[in-house]
Amino acid sequence: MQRLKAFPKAKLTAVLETMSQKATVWVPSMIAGVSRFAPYRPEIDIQMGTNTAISPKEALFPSTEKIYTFSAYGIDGEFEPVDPSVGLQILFGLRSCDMQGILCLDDVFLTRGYVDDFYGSKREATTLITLGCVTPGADCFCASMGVNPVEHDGSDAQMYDLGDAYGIIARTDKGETLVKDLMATGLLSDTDKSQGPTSDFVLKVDSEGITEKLQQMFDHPLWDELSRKCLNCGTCAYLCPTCHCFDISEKKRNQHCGVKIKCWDTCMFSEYALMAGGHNPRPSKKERVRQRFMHKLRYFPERYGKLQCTGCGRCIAKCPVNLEITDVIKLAGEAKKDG
Amino acid sequence: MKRIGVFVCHCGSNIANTVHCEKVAQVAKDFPGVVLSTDYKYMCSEPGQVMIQEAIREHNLDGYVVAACSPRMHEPTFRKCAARAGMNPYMVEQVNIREQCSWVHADKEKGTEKSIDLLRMGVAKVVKNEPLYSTTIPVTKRSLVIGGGIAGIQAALDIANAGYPVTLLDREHTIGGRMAQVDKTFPTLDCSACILTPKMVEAAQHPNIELMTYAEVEAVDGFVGNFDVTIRKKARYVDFDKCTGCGACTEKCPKKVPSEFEMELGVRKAIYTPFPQAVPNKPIIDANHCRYLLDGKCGICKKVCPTGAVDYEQKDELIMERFGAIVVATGFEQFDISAYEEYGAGKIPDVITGLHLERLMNASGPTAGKIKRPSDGKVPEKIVFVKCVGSRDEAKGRPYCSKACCMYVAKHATLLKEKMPNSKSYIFYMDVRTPGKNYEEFYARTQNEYDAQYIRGRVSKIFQVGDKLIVRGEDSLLGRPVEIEADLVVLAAGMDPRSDAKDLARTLGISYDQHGWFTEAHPKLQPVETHTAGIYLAGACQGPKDIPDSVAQASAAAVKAAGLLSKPELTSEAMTALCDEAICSGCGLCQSICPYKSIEIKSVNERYHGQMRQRRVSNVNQGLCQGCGACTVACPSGAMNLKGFTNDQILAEVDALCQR
Amino acid sequence: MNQITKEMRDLARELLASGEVKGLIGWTKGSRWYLTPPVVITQPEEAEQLYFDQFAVNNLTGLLLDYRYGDDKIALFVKGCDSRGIVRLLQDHQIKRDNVLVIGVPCMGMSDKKAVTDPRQPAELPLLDKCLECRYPNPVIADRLISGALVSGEPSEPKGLTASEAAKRGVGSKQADRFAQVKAIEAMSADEKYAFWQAQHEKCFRCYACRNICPACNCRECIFESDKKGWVNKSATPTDNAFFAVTRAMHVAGRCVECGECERVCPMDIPIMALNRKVIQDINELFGESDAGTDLDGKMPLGLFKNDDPEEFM
Amino acid sequence: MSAVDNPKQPAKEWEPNIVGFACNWCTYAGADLAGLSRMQYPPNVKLVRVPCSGRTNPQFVLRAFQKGADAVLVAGCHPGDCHYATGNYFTRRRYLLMQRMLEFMGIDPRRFQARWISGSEAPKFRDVVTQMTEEIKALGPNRKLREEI
Repeated sequence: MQRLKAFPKAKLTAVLETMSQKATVWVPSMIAGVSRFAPYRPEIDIQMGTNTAISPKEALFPSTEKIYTFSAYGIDGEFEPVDPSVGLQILFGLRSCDMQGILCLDDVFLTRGYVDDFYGSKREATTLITLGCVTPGADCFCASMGVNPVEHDGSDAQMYDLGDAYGIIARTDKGETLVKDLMATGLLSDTDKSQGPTSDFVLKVDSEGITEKLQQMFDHPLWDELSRKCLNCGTCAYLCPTCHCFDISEKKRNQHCGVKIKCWDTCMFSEYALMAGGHNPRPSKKERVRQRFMHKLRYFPERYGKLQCTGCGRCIAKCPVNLEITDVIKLAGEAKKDG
Repeated sequence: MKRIGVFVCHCGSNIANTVHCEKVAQVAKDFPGVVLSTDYKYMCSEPGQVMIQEAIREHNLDGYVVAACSPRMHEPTFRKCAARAGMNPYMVEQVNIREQCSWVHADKEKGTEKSIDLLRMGVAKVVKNEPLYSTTIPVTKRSLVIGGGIAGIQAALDIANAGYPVTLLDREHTIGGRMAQVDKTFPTLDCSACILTPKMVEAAQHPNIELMTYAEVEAVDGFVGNFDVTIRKKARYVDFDKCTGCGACTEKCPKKVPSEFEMELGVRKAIYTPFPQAVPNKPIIDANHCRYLLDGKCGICKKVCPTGAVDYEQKDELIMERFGAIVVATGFEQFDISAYEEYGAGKIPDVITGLHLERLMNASGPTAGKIKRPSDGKVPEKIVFVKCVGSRDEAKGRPYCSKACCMYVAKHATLLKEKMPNSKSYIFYMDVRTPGKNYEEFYARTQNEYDAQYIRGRVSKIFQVGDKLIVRGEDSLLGRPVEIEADLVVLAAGMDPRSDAKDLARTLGISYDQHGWFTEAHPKLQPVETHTAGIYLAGACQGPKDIPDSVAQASAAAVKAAGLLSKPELTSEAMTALCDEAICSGCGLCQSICPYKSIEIKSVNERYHGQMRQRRVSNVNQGLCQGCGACTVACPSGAMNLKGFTNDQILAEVDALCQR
Repeated sequence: MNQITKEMRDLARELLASGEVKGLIGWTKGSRWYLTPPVVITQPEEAEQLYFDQFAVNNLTGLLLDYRYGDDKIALFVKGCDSRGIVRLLQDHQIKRDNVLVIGVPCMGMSDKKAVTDPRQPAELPLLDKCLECRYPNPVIADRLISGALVSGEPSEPKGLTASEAAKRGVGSKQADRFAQVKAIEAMSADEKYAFWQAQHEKCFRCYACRNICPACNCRECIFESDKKGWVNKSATPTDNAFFAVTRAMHVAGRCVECGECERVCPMDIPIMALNRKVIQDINELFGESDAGTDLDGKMPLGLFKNDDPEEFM
Repeated sequence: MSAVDNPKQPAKEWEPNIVGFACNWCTYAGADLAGLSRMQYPPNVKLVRVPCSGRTNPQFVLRAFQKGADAVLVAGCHPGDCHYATGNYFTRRRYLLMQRMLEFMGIDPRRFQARWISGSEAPKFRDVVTQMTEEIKALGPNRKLREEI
């Protein structure tokens, strides 16, 4: 069993400096008043205390991404794909909930016979370093969703918060090379401390059997009551680490040339399910709100075997009308079958 | 993708001198949608147009762009050229590379480059053009004339003589209007009644004219060619079919009322005709003063009426009629002189207005033509006229000149001298305006032959001492104050718009200026039209004017109306606004912005996921819309679009111009 | 349980039981002490869920848009700032006057839940900026009033049951500098202004929460809904976001009722009200003081003109 | 391919590109009159013909800046002369606000101008175009609000 290495928290910038020689390091930081993951640069305002307000999926699945450029001068037109790969990058300070979120994205983009190389190339070039949580945020409930806040085995390296130092232990060979680089700089030293359990959660919910329960609740009146207050905005979807929907659009520079782009989309928007001819299978808020929670708690688990909500609490924190997924789970649990 | 042709014109050397036309045509070959791009010396010439038509047939073109002179010049030409070749005329765009490029940029390289940019803009727009069709609107071959004064009568006669039925409507119970109150007219000194009453009778008897007196316009809906006018026919309490106009009732009626027609210098009965030559010459009962209608007593007129025409039970009647055109000739009101306390107006009985004097001079007036002072009936020796009362006076809110007062004061001075040789008239004036034919000669005669003394200066105060009126003013030519002991003072009151002119304007949907005069479409080029298609103006309602101008405008308005009615149907502007009802949320932001009031909100029923529901949407009246596009910017959701200048066309043009 | 909540529940029960209204929109206690989100109830017994305190900040008028085509009558509670949203929707003809029953509520000023430090332990929190700068604490329109609320179409002092509490907490104390942020930005140089707005618009990821909560943004189909209309790109780049922000500010120009919800619900804390306030300040300066949504037959500044409007384009 | 629209060729020395929205009845006619009178002015302003200055949507101005215009001119009839009676009164109100909004966003006020130019004021059209071109030449290309592709 490898021994846990550690480095004093004061040395954090030094650690990040060494890492950023080889790759761009995404660190949780405060950018223009909003906490999000952003590429490291010396004067960046690092936020290691709580999880970020904006999920790290931006690093692997950016909100706007070019697919191919096209141009047509006269009759002959031509197009060139855009190389989606990015340089080596490190996602530093991921919490377990976001790591679990990335696993969900992996399922969607990498498994079941089609590999989305926009996501795949970035995922391949990324080293994931998770960090254990000491105190959960006001809206966190990852424990209730089967995620261990202290550590996550899916990452390349796991860090622990040891009070005045961070412990780090590699899990995969990507993690191995990283730890070796840090060892070379002499920043690391052995330690036998370990991170205690996370303190108590404010928000708890029993998500046991939620998928089976929802399988008989498609026409339950619960969805009517829940959806009435929803604004159908995209806040929850765009903050969520596991939401992966995107739309294909284009940006035309002029009549001759432009670029095809993929950009975030959400089932909450009315135009999302609008079909040719104007029919919309999800015309009102009820269908859209039901679709969102059914997908997260039933359709995704049925297809990939894991809940698509990792309990990060970001949607709870920013929802304008506090339509909380924990309430949905609680009410669905208590509801009688099909009303 | 549409198949587009590009034709670059040399315009002889006008363009070719400073633009490489071949190069421009060459570059245009690569623009998206262009299947043919050539240039030629004179595109607008016969061979040029034949070349276009052949290209249309040969290359099966959907639309084409001509890079030549200004579209303001030859757009109609190239549209007709397209139509002749079977192409919808609105699939053509013209790009201005002459007035706005070759003529103003000497540098041939830069000129060529700019022409390419402008042509790219033209192609970017034409690619998004859609075939447009002008719609047709039926025309109801009938005209309404509101206001039965000389202007209304003249307009009605002209339209009727053009063969179209006319309804001549007047609020009073007789036509004749303001002119009926006038005694003589300048500059010919014709007796006003003598030239007016024949016209009134002609109008009454004209087969095409339906007189509708003692009636008011309640509401006007619809639009050009199809105005639905709701008219309130006020209760007359006399059945005009039975009444023979014998006058027995008027004679016996005990109730005396100050006569509005006589400017309250004389009296009339409760059942009355305002003046002997009234048309229709049948009395009506004034409900506000008739003892029977007020408190159930009397009823003499019903008893004495030989034909039993009096009917106290009559009620107002609301009728709806459809008209193709409307001529508004509602005239003016005399300025209320009581605003001039410094002249004692309204307090001193012998300080009267021009119209009062007209009634005193009139043979059928209260004093049978003898000039008597309203206070004591004496014949005045010295008469003082004060001009510009209620005109050219910012302080009283009347900055404008009322145009006719100078002439009618000269007329009064002449007539007074004629009637009373030993009387003397003094006229205080700022300027004397004699703009008409023979006006200046008439004014000169007033001074020379009729001994009228014109004093240039303003009057500061008029007050009564004993039975004399002291008029204190100034003679600015001599530079000294003047005081005249007068027996009678006549204030040359100016013209005001009708007190309810603004309400009528709102009912009709036409605009008015800050005083209340109706606003013409263009002061110089469209004086008798309004911005609302199908509604025309005549006479003093559009602004102060004298009788000759009013009659001239009346005939002009008549021709406009007749011209409109002569068309089997109206073809509407093709490039009008159109509302996409699927997007429209019925917020009505567009409605308040439309200068032509051509947008109404209607409700549509639609099936939405199984249920029927009703929704408000905006609807543009294609007949009224002139295609200005203001509504498209007021509409946040982009539901309102302007055919021929749609949002995505203009966006495409902007993109093309910014291409770097 | 506070007086207002009690009166709310009684009135709601009575209205729903009598069938005068088919639904009622109010607030309910959320999952934590600092959350009082909206709730829509249809049965009299559901009135027990209603609750009102210093966290019932949501402007409920936007939710009326879901009932704009139905015929059943909906009741809703409005604070002073929310009530201007009702006038906005009525003037924009998006709700029928007799399909909505407006119940005015006195407001003690709403607290800023972003200032919560301990999610378990209730604590006194500072007022939201929009409440410190509030000029319309009393409803401008109401069919019913509870706990001493008073209708006032003019800027006024807080009235009703919570008047003293509101005054104590400083509701409307900063009215004077409601344009302070606008003035601060105007004072910057052109490049500083551009950098400031670029940083803000870089954050925006076009979730449209600001648009969906706004009572003035009541189009059936927004031009930002789809990119097929050619107006706008769906990409969330800084310039496209700036296009969205400026276009929305111009679309609600003269119609924004200054309820401040857009800025509150923005997940990225973009100062959206700075843009709206800039427009309001300019409209007041150029065309005369006017508060949108305070007078039912008030005119919209951009829907009319005066001959003597300021002239700068000669 | 003309040097202008194909990026593969090196761009020439920079020239300001100014998009103008001209109302068909007044400013466009004024521009034509300037042509008839053979006045000379720099070629940098290109006019988009619109039926009325009231048809110019502030979003077109934003679009022009987004697509790389260095300046935008909106020109129409003098208030009172509008062919459609009230079109330019609304233009005036809208663009008094839009002008301040653009400045608030950091755009140099000289890069957006609204002017009243009647059908007979050809010299005024020439002067406005000339003055605007010189000002923008001094200011240099506009990077602000420009779309990144």
